[in-house]
Amino acid sequence: MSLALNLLTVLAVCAGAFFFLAGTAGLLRFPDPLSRLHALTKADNLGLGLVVLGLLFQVDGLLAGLKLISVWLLALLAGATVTQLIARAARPGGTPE
Amino acid sequence: MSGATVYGLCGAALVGFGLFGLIVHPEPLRKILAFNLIGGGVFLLFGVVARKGAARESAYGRGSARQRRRPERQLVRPLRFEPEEQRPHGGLVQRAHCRWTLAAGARASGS
Amino acid sequence: MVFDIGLAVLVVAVAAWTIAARDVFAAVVSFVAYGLLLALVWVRLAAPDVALTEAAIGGGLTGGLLIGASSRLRGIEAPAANEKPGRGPWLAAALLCSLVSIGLAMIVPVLPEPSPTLASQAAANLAATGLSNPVTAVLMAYRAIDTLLETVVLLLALLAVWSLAPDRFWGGLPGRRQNADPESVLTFAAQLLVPMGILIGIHIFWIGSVAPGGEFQGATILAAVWILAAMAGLVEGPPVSRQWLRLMLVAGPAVFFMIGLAGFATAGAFLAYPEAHAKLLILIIEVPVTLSIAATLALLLAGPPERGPQ
Amino acid sequence: MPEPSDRHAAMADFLLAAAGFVLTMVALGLVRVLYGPAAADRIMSAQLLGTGGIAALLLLAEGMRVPAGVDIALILALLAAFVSVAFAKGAVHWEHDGE
Repeated sequence: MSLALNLLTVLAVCAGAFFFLAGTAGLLRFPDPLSRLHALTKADNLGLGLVVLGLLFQVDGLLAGLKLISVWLLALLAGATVTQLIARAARPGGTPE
Repeated sequence: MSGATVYGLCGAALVGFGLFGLIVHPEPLRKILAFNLIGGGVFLLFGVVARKGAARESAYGRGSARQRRRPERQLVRPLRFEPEEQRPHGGLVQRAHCRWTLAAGARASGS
Repeated sequence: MVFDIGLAVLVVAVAAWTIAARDVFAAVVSFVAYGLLLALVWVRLAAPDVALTEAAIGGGLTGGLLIGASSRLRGIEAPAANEKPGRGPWLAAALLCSLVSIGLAMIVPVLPEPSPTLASQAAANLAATGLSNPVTAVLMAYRAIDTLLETVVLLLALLAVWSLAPDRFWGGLPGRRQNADPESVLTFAAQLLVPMGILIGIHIFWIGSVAPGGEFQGATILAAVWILAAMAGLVEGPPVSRQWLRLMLVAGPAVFFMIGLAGFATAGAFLAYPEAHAKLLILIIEVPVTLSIAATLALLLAGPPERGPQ
Repeated sequence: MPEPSDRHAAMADFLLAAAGFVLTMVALGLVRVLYGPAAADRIMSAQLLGTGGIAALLLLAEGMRVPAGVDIALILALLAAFVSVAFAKGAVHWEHDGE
C-alpha cells in the first residue's frame, strides 16, 4: 500500500520536474516574449500541479491536503493574472489594463 | 564540514557583497538593497550559531532526513530538551535572559 | 550536502547579481528572488519560524515596497547615478569587502560546537506561558519588551512617512490613484485572492501559539492583501485623518503597554504575566497588535498622502 | 524486502534530489533576469522562480519532515501573487513613462 503510494509520488514528482525543465528551456530558447510566456505557463500550472499531486500521496490529515491544494490554486490564479498583464504589456501598442 | 558550516560561509559572502554594494552604489535605493543583503548575511551567521547550539549529532541534513519517526521536537525547533535546569520561580513566567543564540532566530522571526 | 552547497552558491550568485545589475528594476527582481531562496535556507537550517517570516517580509512585503519606491525615485536617482566611484576607490572597496568576508568565513568553522545556548531554559519554562511554540514564547513572554518596542518603531516609521506629505494633502488619501479597470482580469483575481488571503492571514496568526506563525507574519499577509485590493481598485484607502484609523494604529502598542504595566500589580514586574492567565493575556495582546501592525504595514506600503481628503 | 525505514530514507533522498533539480532548473531560468531584454522577461523569470521555489520548498519540507513547510508555501504563493502584480504594474510604469 505504502509502496504503491510512494511509487505514485515518485512518478508525479518526476513528471512535474520534467515540466519545470521544459518551462526553463522554453524561457531560455524561445525567440519572442509571447512564446516564452507560453512556455512559462506550462511550468507554472503543470509543474507545480504535478509536484503537489505527488506530495498529496504522502500527507496525513485532511487539512494538510487542503493546504497543499490551495497552494496550487493560488499559484494558478496568480500565474493566470500575471501572464495576462504581461501579455497585454508585451503586445505592440498594448496597455496593461 | 556540515550543512550549517556551508550556510555560515554563505552568510560571510553575503556580508561582503552587501558591504561592497553599500560602498560603490551612489543611488539610495541600491544602498538599501545592499544593506538588506548584509542583514540577510548577518542573520544567517546568527542562525548557524543557533543551529550549532541545537545540533545533537553531527548527522545534520542527510541524517535527520533518515529518521522516520517525525522527530518534530528536535528537528523543527532549534532547542535542546535536557532537564538540567529546574525552573527558578514557580509562580511567574520566568523572563529568562535569552542570549543572542536563541534571540537571533527569534528576532529575525519578529522583525 | 550537495543540495546545501548548490543552494548556498545560488543564494550568493543572486546576491551578487542584485549588486551588479545595471538598472534598479532588475536589482529589485533579484532581491525578491534572494528572499525566496533565503526562506529555503532557513528551512534547511531547521528554523521554519524564520523561514516563514523571511517568506512573508523578506520576499513579499519588501519586494512590494521596493518596487513602489523604485518607480517614485527614478527621477531623483538619475543624477546620483553619475557619481559612480572611479577605478581606485572601486578596487579599494573590493579589497576591503573581500577581507571582511574572508575574516567572517574563517570564524565560521571554529565556532564552538555545540555553542552556548539558552534554548533548554526557554524550553523548560515553556509550560508557564501556556504556549507550545518556544519562538512565540520568546517574542511574547521572555523578551516581550523587544516586541513592544518593535510595534512602537513601526508606528514611528509610519509617522515619518506621513510627514513627507505636502501640506495641502495632509489628512488625505494615501498613495497615488490606481487606474484600474473594473472589468480587468486583475479585479477578478483580486476578488478571489482577498478572501483567501484574509483566511490564510488569520490562520497564520492563530497557529502562532503552537507552530511557526504569529502576529507579525499574519499581519504582513493581511497588509499585502489590502494593498492587492487597492491595486485592483477594489478598495480606496481611508483618509489618514480618520479617527478610527488612528485608534486602530495605536491600539496594539497601547494594549500591550497597559497589560505590561498591569504586570507590576499582578506579577511583580513590567510585562510579566501571572502564570494562570499567561496565555489569555498574550492572546488579548496579540489581537490588537496584529490589527495595528497590519494597518501600519499597509499604510507604509501605500505611502504618504498624495491626494486631498474627499 | 527493504526495511520500511530504509524505504522512507530513500523517499526523503528522492524528494531532496527532486527539490534540487527543480531549483537548478529555475536557477537556469533566472538567466533571463540577467539578459532581459524587456522588463516582461524579468517578471516572467521571477514568476518561474516563485513557482519553482514553492515546489522546491514543498518537496524539501516533506523530505525533511517539517510540517510547517505547507504554511510557508501558502504564504509564498499568496505573496508571489501580490509581488507579481506589483511588478507587472511597476514595469509598465518603467516602460511607458520612462526611457
